[in-house]
Order: sequence, then C-alpha cells, then structure tokens
Amino acid sequence: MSAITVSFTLNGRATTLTVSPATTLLTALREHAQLTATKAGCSQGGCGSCTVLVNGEPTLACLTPLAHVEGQEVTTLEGITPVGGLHPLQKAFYDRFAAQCGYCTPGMIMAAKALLDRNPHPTREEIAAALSGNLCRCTGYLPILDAVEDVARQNGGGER
Amino acid sequence: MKQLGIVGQSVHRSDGLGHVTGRTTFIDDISYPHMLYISMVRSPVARGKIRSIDTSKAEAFPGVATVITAKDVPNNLYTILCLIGIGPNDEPVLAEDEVMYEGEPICAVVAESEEIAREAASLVKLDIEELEPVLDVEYALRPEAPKIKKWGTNTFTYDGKDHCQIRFGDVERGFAEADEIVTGTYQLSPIEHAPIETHVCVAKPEPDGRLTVHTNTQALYFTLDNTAIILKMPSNRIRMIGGTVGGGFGGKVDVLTEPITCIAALKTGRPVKWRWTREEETRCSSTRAAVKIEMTDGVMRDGRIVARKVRSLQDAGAYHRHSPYGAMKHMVNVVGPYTIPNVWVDVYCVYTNRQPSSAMRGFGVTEASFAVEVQMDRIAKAIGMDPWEIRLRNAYRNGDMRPFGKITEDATLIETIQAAAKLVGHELPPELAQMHSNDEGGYAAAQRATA
Amino acid sequence: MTAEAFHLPRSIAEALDLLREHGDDVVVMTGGTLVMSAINGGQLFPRRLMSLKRAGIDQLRAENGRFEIGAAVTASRLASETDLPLLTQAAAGLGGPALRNQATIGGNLFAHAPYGDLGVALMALDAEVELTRKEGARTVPLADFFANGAAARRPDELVTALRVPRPSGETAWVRLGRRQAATAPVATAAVVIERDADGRCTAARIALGAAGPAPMRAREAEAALVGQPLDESTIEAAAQAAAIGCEPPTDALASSWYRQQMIPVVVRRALSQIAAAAPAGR
Amino acid sequence: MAKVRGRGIASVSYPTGMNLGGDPTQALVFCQPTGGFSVKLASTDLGQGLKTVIQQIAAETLGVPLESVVVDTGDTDSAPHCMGTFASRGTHRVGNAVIMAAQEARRALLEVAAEELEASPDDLDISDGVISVRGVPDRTLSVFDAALAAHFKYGRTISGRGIYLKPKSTVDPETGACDPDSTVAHATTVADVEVDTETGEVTVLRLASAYEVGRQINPAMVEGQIAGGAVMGMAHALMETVYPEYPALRPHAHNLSDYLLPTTMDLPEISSVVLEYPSSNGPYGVKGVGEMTANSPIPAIINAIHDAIGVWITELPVTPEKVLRALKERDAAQSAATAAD
Repeated sequence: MSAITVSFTLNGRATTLTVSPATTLLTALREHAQLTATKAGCSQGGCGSCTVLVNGEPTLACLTPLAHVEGQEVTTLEGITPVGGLHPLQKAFYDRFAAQCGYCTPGMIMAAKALLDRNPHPTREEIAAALSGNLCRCTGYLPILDAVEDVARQNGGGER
Repeated sequence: MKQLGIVGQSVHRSDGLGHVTGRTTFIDDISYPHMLYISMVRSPVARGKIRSIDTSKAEAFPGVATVITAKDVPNNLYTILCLIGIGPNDEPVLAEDEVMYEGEPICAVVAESEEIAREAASLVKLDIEELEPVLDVEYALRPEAPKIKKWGTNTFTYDGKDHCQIRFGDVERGFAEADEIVTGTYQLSPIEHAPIETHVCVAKPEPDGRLTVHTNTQALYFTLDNTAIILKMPSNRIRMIGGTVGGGFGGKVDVLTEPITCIAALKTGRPVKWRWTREEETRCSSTRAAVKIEMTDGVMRDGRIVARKVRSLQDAGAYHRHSPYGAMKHMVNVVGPYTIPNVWVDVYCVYTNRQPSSAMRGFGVTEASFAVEVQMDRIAKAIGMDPWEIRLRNAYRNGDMRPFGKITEDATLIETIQAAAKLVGHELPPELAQMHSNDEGGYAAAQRATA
Repeated sequence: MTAEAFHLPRSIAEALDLLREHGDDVVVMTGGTLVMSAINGGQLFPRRLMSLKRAGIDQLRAENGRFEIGAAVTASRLASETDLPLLTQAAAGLGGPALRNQATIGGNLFAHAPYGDLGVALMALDAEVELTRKEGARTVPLADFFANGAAARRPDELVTALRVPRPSGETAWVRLGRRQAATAPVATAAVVIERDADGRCTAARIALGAAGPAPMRAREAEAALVGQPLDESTIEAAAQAAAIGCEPPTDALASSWYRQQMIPVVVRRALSQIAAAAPAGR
Repeated sequence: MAKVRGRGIASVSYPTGMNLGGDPTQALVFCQPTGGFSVKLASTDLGQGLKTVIQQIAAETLGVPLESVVVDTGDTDSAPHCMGTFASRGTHRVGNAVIMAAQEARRALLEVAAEELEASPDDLDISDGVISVRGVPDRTLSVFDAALAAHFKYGRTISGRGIYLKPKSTVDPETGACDPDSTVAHATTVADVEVDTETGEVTVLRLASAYEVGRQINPAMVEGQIAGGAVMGMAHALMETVYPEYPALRPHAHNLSDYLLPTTMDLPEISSVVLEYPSSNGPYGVKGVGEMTANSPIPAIINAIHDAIGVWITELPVTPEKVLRALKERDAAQSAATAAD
C-alpha cells in the first residue's frame, strides 16, 4: 500500500508520521500519534469536536489532510495541559460543570484557547461567536460560556 | 427535610478532570495492534426483496479480511425485549431475504483500515427487487395497505388487540355532559439523538476463547445477554466493558453494533472496531418515534375537564425495538397530570418502512406532554380562562385516582406552577396562589363528589 | 485501490504538470473542506489527491481599486485582511471559526447549493475568475463561470485567482439561515447599488444564493431598480422581481417553496438597508 | 417586517423508572484493608453524572469522606446486573441498590468496630471516616483501623450486596390498569418568544422553569440537566427532524450540518428554580431529573407562538416554513371574513 511521510511539530515536538495518502490529521493524531484527546464527532466539519490548533489557529482536524501540516505547528489538548496541573480553561470547565459527557470538551477548550490567545478579554458575545462551530448536545452551552467568561475575567476582561 | 452531609452538595464531577484533560477513555480511544475495521453495506431502498448479494469484488479488494453476511450470524434475530417477555422477535441482525428500511444492514466488510473497508463496501453488488414502501401510519392501518410484517399486520399486537388502551369512567357520558368539546391533533417528527459520539464497539478475541467487548451501550447487561443469544455463546464467555458514553439520550440501547463486531472478531481471530459514521448515526440508528395524537376533550364552562379521548399512532418504523414499550408509557402519560373522571385512550404501535424508532429521552412522555399541554391552552382559549388557572384547577392532587388505577402520590404540579409564576413575576390571584397538592380543592374534588 | 498519492505542489506550474499527467485520476482541493468531507463520508474514492494549499496562490493584493485574491486565500483571511464589503460579510458568516480557517475562496466556487456564499458576494461585486493551464491563463466573468456549470473549467485548468473590483456604490448583505451560525443559507442576497445625486439608481447588481444550483444574478430585479428612486414601491417591485426564474433547492434545511418565499424578503431587506443608511436625495 | 412577541406556559409530570418486566439493579460494595470502599456497578454514565451521585450516596450511607469511595462502572466480569441507564431510572434504582449494599457493608464494619471498642454495634456511629460510641466522644476508632482489624485480626469481609427491584406490573388489557412508575417529578416552564411574521422565524427569548425533583443529590448537576434539556427542548420544538417532510423519506438530514442543533449563538435566557419534596421510595428522596427537562419547553414554546400570532401550529418541528404557511392561511381567512362582512 502507498504511504506518505509528513513531518511537523506536534505539541512542541518534532514528529514524523508515515500514513496512507488520504489520512486526515484527526486519524493521524488518534491512531498514529496515539493522542486521543481530539475526538471524531462527524468527520464532516459539522460539530467541531476535532478542533485543534494549527499555527495557533483553530482547525478542524477531520477535514485537514495530514499532508497539509507538513512543517506546521499542531497543538492538541494534550499539548496545553501542564504536567500535573490544568490550563486555566481546563480548571474553569471543571469548576463550572462545563463537561457532561465530555465528548465535545477537548474541541471546545481548543476553540476557546484560540480565542483567548488572540483576544484575552472577549465579551460573552465574542465567546459565543468563537465557539459557534462547536456543538454540545448535553449542556445547553451555558456552563461552557460561563467557564470561558471566567477565564476572560481572570485575564482582566469579560464585562466590556 | 433531613439535613445530610455530602448528599445535596455540588461536589465536582468525579470524571470532570478526565473530561477537561481529554484523558477520559471513550470507546473510540481504544485500539489494539492488528485491529480491523468494519464498514456496513446498507439497503438503498425502503422496502424490497433481496435477490442476490455479490461480495466477490469486495472480498478481492486489497486489505479486506472478510465480508460478513446473514449466514455468518449464528442466531440472526435481535431479541431486544424477549428477556422481559415482549415479542415476537422481528429484526434480523443482517438482512436475509428482504429489506424493510433504507439503511438496513446487509453485509459487513471487515478490513485493515476504515478507508479500505469503506471503499470495498462500495463494491458490493446488491440485486434488490423494490417493493412499494409503507410510510404513512394512517395508510398502514388501512385494509388496502400492503402488510409489511411477516405475521400479516402492520401493528404490534397487545393481548390480541392491535392497540393498547385505557378505559376509565364513561367517556361518552362525559362528552354528553360537557359544555364544550375541544379537539386537537398533534404530530411529531422523527428526531435523532445526535450524541456527539457515534456508536462505537471494539471486540477482541482472547487466548482462552472469550471475547472482550468495549462498547458505549447505555445498558451493558442488556447488550451482553442479547449478544450472547445472537452468538449462541454462554454469556460468561463474553466480557462487556463500558460505562463511559459520549452522550446517549436513549440512542445507545438497541444493541446495534456489538453482535456484528463480535462475529467479525471471531471469524478473523483479530480485534475489530466498528465506529458508525455520522450519516449512519443520523439515518440508520433509531429515532424518537414520529407520533400522531388526536385528542378530544369534554370541558365545562368553569374549566373542569370531564372527559378525554385519545387516539395515538406511534410510528415504530420497520422493527419494534423499544417502541411497544414506549407506546404503553405513552398510554399512561397521555392524560397528563390532571384529574379527569372519564378517559378513553387507544395507542397503536404501527410499522412503516422507515428506520426504526426506539427509546429517546422521555419517549412516550415527551410526545404526550407536548399534546396535553398545547391542548390545555386550547381548552383555556375555548372557555376564556387564563392558562395558569386552567392548569391549577385541573391539576391532580395527592389521593386522586389516575386513569390507570393508581392513587396519586408525590404530586407537586401545583407547586411548580406557582414557583414558575413567581420566577417570571406573574402574580396569581390569592385563591390560586394558596392551592397545594394536598388540598381538597380544585375540580378534582368536585369531580370526586359528583362521580 | 485506496488513494495512491497525495501531491502538494509548490507552484502552479508543478500543479499543472501533475494535472496533465494524471488527468481524471487526480482530485484537486485547496482547503480540503469539501473533498475531505466527501472522502470521510464515503462518497469519493480518489486515486490521487492534489492540494493547491502550498502552490503559491494565497496572495491577497489590492491594486488600482482592484483586489487580486489567490484561490487559496481562506475565508478568515478574507474577513480580516480585506475591506471589501459583501465579501468580508460573506466570509465572516461561513461555517464556524475553524472552518473559516480552512475553506478557501477558490474551493467555495465548487460548493453545491445552498453552500457557496462567497460566490454570491463575488458575483455582486462583478468579480472575474482566473483559470490557468500550462499554455497560460484566461479570465472569465464569474457569472459565466457559474452559468457554464461543470464545463466552466477545462480538464487541464485550475482556478488560481479571483479579480474583484472595489464597488463604487452602496452595498448590503442579507442572509437567512435556520440558525445563527455554522449553517448553509436559506436565502442570500448581495446587493450593489449606484445612485445619482437625485437618489435614482443608475446601476444595480443583485446576486442571490440558494436560489438555484449556483449563485445567480437577479436581472429582472436589477432592471426594476435602474432609473428609479430607492423608495418603498421600487424596493417592493425589485423584491418581487428577484424571485422570477429562481429554482431554489429543497433540502433538509428548507423547501424550495420556502426559499422562493424568502428571496423577496432578503432582497427587500438588503435594499431597505441601503435606503435607510443613505436616504434618497442625499 | 413585523416582530411579535408571545408567552406560553406548560406544566408536566415525569415518571421515574421503567416498568415492563420488572426493573432491577444490583450493586456490590466492599472495603479494602485500609478503609477505602469500592462500589461495583454495571451501570453507565452518559454524562448525566451517575458516577458522581453514586459516590455521594455511598459516602453518605457509609459515613466516610467522598474520597474514600471509588465507583467502578461498566464491567460485566466484576459487577452484577443493572438494567441500564434510561427511563430516568439511574439515580433512583442504582442509588437504592447502593444504599442497601452500603448499609450491609457499614453493618459489617460496625460489628468489627464494636468488638474493638467493646460496645454494641447499635451504639456506634460513623462520620467522616471515624467510628464513635454514641454519647462517649473519646471512644473512637478510625475506619482505617477497623478495616485493618477486619482483614487481619478477625477474618471478616466488610462488604455488602444491594438490589432494587421495581416488580413487574401487568397491564390490564381492557382497562389499562397498572403501576407504571415509582414516583413522579414535575416541572412548569414559561417561554417567551418572538415571531418574525415576514419569515416565520421563531426566536426563543427566555425559558424560565420551576422543577420539583424530590431531593437533589448534586444541585450543580441538576442545574446542568435543566439547562441542557431546555436547549434540547427548544431544538425539538423548532429545529429537529430527520425527515422535514415526514412521512416522505426525501429530503432527509445526513449529518450535523443539516440535522439542526442549536449553537452557542441560538440560546435563550435560561433560568430555573428547584423545589425539593422528597419521594418516599427514592434514595434520600430522589425522583429523577435526567429526561424530563426537554419536555415542558416544547409545549411552552408552541403556546407562546400561539400567544404571539393566534395560530396553533401543532406539527413539530415548527419550522419557519410552517409558521409562514400558517400566517398566510390566517391572513387569507381573515380577509375572507372581512370580505364576507
């Protein structure tokens, strides 16, 4: 069977994966790099549960051919989790009961991180807009928006 | 109320840290070396006779391990409710001679990757003689409609009847006495559970001949027992592991992935994963039943509901799964939390050539509540009464007889109405504000007195 | 056989060589959102994949009142790096934020209705599409590109750029969707109006989305505007005229009937926005 | 373009549990040598939080800190039977079974402690992991020491078995008489909506609900169910269907791009109040709040639409198209009536 080899930076580490040509970043992360935090929800760009960062920008891993990340920087939820601790977004999601089944959570946190990296003190409307491509079937979103707003407030905003 | 220690406190979720770090192990996160993947070939038509299935091209496709058809299934019949005495079993694991809905599983391609399995599945050639599908529940009940079930009817049989029923009081006398007759028809559409995690199952043969099965079923033992019967294996030869589910809402109780994944693992001797696509989740998993409810109420000008007659049709789809039970749950809840002295309910579980409906968050009740509560507003409108008042006056009180012969206890409908009014700043008149679920007031008492 | 190769050419010349060499065997993508979705969904089994993402067609230049936009420019870049009305609005409303980082202006021209809002904006802006083959490039009006369907692109050509003049008139973008974000449109209207000192319309371009198999111009509505003041009766006449000749798709989001009803609504709202922003006779 | 507003209410009851052929769940509880407790279940957490509430119920019953209890769900090799997670039965059935198992384990623990403390087991209490003789505050023994003694000195097991069975109730085929549930929870929802009469679009502005759920084991998680259910109910009312032209099979939804769920941008204001009237048969008075939260928003929204535009639209989902058609019919009927005058 044919294969392609792709080298990129994955959570800060130089990584080279050999995969079949049509392999998506999502499959590569989950099945080749054994990083399973990133979830497959629809594989068609409709749910956002596979959201990761490519060069800091939120990206749907299910619609990204692995070949596209050659030489790029990919960050997954594993990559923002400090050893033995939590990222402020993770802490806020935990405290706010923002994860029920937990399946959309990794994508939600990555989408929120992309927002806060660009805009440390977004309004609630800006938070909602940034997460509008990420579906959650359990929570009704309120605790998720609350959690991101908590972090925005810690950043010195949120009430603008 | 007794003060307790840890009960009543908003402690953190025990799985919360796993969820926020992505370290919770969902079924799709489980992989084994040399694992194979399944892609299902499904019926392209809503109803038809299978003339032939040609799997040769798929089997010859590089990377395909095997193709599984009905003849590979030891006991090719789901036994969803047989453990609790509901039958007959009506759904094959894989279609044999006929297909009953678009998306019905026909054969499973097992291959080295999902990508290979998907492409090989597209090469399976089906020869199906298409038959007229029955899609409309009213049509399904008519004599001229084709009878789609092998036993010769389009309805589930309850104790010799084509429906289940409640008979309470004398509904015709109630209508005769009523000042107004209020009718309404209510229709729901098939609704998908849409958990963000689709169905996933991983089955792994063990050296001792046992099978380890990871599944996101909502009901492990139910799945274990059903799978064991289908595989004709003693249940203790299978170890079913689950307990963590990425959203269920009733959509993961139908044992749809485990038997086939196990058969694939046994046939190939390798671990096998079957992860449903989103389209399969949307179009082939069960839905909430589309229900049609016709409701006729006899109402007095003072707001008392004195009679209620309901005809309800549950669209079970092609196979019954949990619908016969849902219809009964519907039957006892379609009168609503109100005391009505004369009640007549007929609920039909009707088969159509549609993806089967089954359990979904409150099924039977959600549909009933929708009809009952819109009907309450219709009644209020018909007699010129405030929607808060019509509910408070008719609300059941503790001690009232329910139409299914159970005495009401734990009633607090009135209290929630009053609390909701307070929450939105709607002031209720003193008489209504003072009602409670243990009072002797309301029309229930008057009805008891006249009954 | 499953896919044998993934080509990531570093130039359009290289891409064109590959296209000529492999012909129908190669499926071309830019951002990948349409092609990868079809592959994942089991609707497409390509032998070869080629992505133009690194082919050097992601420049965004403004010159002499014209924008030259490489086919690989993403929706999020359109929204943040251009100030072209309509196009920025269309880009900002496409999918969710992550999808906008992937979906490209070139790829969006190949989206099936009701998708393809960027094309609607581009059509109202009177954009041209650049098609390149080994022998050289040609430019065709976007309206012709859409009108010709699959035949618009020759087998050995690639869409490499869009040329978009800055509109001289007033613009309005109105889009109805079944939810507030991340959804295909029920109906879309992109409007450019030029008015004289008396407030009479001297030129009008109205493009509609989800009104047919591809973005289309509402010529009759445009005709109803030219020479008229932008008052209520003109707006109404144009709104009604906009629905003429439309054959909107039926899908799970909306029926053709409902979309047909909404075409006058989006056009009316767009024209009313313009009328309200700068009253006639300004 | 006209936007009109309306308010609707709806009140619902919701039964706890399934009653078809009997509805059982079992639990095992055992204590490790140093006082940690393990609860063995074959039950499933769908995200509603079963693991957490069971941990709370077990800790409460045993009298040990939350951290001393580990809840192991989901392995048929190590845990006894559970019907499954559906019908709002989880907290009620599993909770009752766990209380029974935990009480048996607690009794075994107290019997060991009684020997160590030279007291009657009936005179002992456990609180926060410490066993004490009632009325004699200085005579105490930690659960840690009691567990060690049980394992290594007395050779006793500190474990418990629990089952809860809602027995089968046969349904009278003629009258429908039966006992279909264990207890009933209640809710009332007030919906405020805005209808765009030009497009037929309905915007839910507010969903305010009062719930009565027996006892709340974990109020934050009850609130989570209410908010999640409110949004799902709104979606059922206005958006969701696999077959928009039911009973026709075409068009149909394929995926999460055309099977519509609300996004973060589609949310109404959601508020709630929770009342607690403990049930007689639920664990610590629990009724169940898992499923019911999607129910009352649906009719409340439909009633609010009627309040706004004076038309009953009773086919779900109430799409903009259905509203628009209803408005056209209403207006046609009105002008016909005017013409007849």
